[in-house]
Amino acid sequence: MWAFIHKLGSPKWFYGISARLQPWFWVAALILIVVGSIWGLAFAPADYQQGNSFRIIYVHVPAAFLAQSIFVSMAVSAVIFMVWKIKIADMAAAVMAPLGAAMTFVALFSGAVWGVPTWGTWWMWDARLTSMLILLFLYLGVIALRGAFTSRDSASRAASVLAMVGVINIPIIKYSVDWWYTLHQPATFTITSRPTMPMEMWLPLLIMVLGFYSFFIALTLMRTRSEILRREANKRWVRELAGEAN
Amino acid sequence: MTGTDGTLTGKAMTLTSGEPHGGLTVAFWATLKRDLVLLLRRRSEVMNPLVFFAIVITLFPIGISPDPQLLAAIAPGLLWVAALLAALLSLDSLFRADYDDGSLEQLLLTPQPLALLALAKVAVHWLLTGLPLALMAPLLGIMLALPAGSYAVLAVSLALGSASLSLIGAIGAALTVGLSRGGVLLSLLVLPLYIPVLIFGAGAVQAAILGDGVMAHLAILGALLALALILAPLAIAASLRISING
Amino acid sequence: MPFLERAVSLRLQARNLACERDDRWLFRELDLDIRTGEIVRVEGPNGSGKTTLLKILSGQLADYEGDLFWDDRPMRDARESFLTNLLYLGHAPGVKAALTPLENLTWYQAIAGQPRDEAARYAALEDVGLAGFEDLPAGQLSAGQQRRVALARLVLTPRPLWVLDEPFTAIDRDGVNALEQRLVDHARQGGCVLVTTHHELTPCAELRRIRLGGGGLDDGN
Amino acid sequence: MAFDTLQDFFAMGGHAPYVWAAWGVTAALLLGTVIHARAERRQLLRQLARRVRRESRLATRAAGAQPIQTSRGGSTNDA
Repeated sequence: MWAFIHKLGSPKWFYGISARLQPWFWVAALILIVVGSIWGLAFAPADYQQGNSFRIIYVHVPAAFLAQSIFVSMAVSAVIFMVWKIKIADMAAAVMAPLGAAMTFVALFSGAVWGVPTWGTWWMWDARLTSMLILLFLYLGVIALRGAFTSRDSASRAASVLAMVGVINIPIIKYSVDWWYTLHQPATFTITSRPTMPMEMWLPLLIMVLGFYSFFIALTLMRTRSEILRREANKRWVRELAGEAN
Repeated sequence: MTGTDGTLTGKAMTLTSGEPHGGLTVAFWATLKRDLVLLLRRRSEVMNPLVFFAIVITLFPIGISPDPQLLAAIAPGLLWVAALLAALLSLDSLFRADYDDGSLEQLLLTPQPLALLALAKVAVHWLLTGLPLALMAPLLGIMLALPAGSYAVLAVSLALGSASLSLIGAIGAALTVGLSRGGVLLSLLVLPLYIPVLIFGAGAVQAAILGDGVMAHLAILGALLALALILAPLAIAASLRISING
Repeated sequence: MPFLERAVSLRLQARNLACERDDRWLFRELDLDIRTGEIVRVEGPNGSGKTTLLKILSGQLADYEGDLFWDDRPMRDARESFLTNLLYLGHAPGVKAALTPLENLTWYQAIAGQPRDEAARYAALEDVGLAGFEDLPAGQLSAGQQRRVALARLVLTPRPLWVLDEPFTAIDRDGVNALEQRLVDHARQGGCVLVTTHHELTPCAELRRIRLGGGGLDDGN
Repeated sequence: MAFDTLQDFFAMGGHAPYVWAAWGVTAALLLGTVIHARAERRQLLRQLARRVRRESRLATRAAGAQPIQTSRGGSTNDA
């Protein structure tokens, strides 16, 4: 088992193996997202209360799930990097952050837009949206911190520590915001409490979530390979790669 | 000596005297372009004041209450104070980088008037901090349930006001550039001088909400800017000469 | 050269210059008379005020006693002509790490009122041995190479009076020889060099020494 | 099919701006990240190739022109 971890850690080996894995995830992501979208947009029944604006759930929920899990996987990679000194883990963490921020923004924007018909304003300090907004700031913090150092090694270590600290705070923030929200409970309908959905509503949602996750894996594999090119530029095997590439 | 353009080979040393024609405008634009390139190469640093502005605005509803009526009442003041603090944040680095690598010394030793070269640096600071803050403010105004009709005035007053803030703040930055822990001292020096700009800036937005005339406030903001444009560069030049000696 | 030119001898004078730094005299009653064709080396142990003297002479430092004259006119009146003819290289090379050597020199060309001449920039960098590194961010260059970018200004913006503060720091052996030769050539062609360095300059006709050791000129204590 | 005509589909029962805004931003960001990733990869490969070419050019020039040189470039400046 131990040898396997260190083998996985060697950039050259990872560069090769990821090239083979990547296409599968791209294909899976494409199929799942296309099928899920068509099903969710055109075939799934509209919500009896919210009408068709309910269809935003098919992007909002997958993006929200992904936003949270990317931060967790970033923190896990940070732990692997700090404990076992596996550089690939740090490269993956560095590459995940921007996608996590993008997904958080998508969840934020779609959540706010979804609330417009019910609340009449573009923004509502709803518990889940506020937590999502704070998660976005956590992401921007990690990205800014990683960009602030000149020496790459201290940048990686600093960003890893912040990712670990951040992931511990996510549940804390979530519960405190929920408590804050119930304290100032305005008497309006919140989209957090949803009645149990019939099967033909949540099946496309499941497909979309799976699609988003395979998209995440595929993109992370691809960008990690680029990060390897950026960081291992002076290694011989990368030079040969570049030599034969053009 | 491979003389590149004649003066050094053979001929007795020529004494150039008098102001090289067109030197000032060329020097001004070159300094402005150089600083623009420098700041845009560290794009993440340009983002920091904007994210700070967004986070500070998020804190108030959480700290006070998400009730739109209450937020709408205090929105103009909140937006202006938060923008003002965000602009202050990035002032410290205005001259510090040049001080550390020796180019500030060279700026002082040019025959060109230092005040106008310093103005070029302040202009870049306004372009990459004040203006983006002004453009982002309406977006955050939505989150504070700012009443309609005051968004344009908010942006215009902030754009106009932040120019004076940059000029006045640059005087403080020039005074504290030699000190190692100048950051906090800078805000102590400069915040009192910001108060007039804050009064008329926030006043303009308040007037727009109440429907009264906005031109009076904006005119005074313009006058403050004109005053700052004339006097601040001279004060900046004097302060730089003082603090260069550490 | 677009400027008004008149060939005349340079003269930088200082009469009983004195400077006090945290209540001890760095130097007192210091008289200087630096003319065309001279290389004046300011010597002295660390902390003897060498850099302070250069800062005073280049007009950066105001709190000193005594008078300065440029071209036989008091410095206050001749300040602009003095700055037009001065090229000052300080302790820090003045090279922005985020900019490439070319971009750094573009800025220096502009503030020196020089025409925007790309070829001159490449030639200057080639001249100081930075061929091939022109478009690399200066932050990725070694300290010696960054110092060479500053030294490229000696070629790029020709000025009669050079005031150089420890120009040899971090420069390799070849660079030192070349720079020494350049100083001598500059003096021979009617220029004038005021330099502080711990590097032992090879003696030549143009070389003159000023010793600072606290307590004024050449008393050596 | 939850909608009778394509036209209804786009109208989304009156919620068209919200649904399409949300889905549009999602699609834009997903595609945006992919395009950025591909561009980043292409740019890195090009940069790498340029570096390899520059190093080989400097190495040959250094070896050919001035024998006493270090391999990292930096020719003597016989000003």
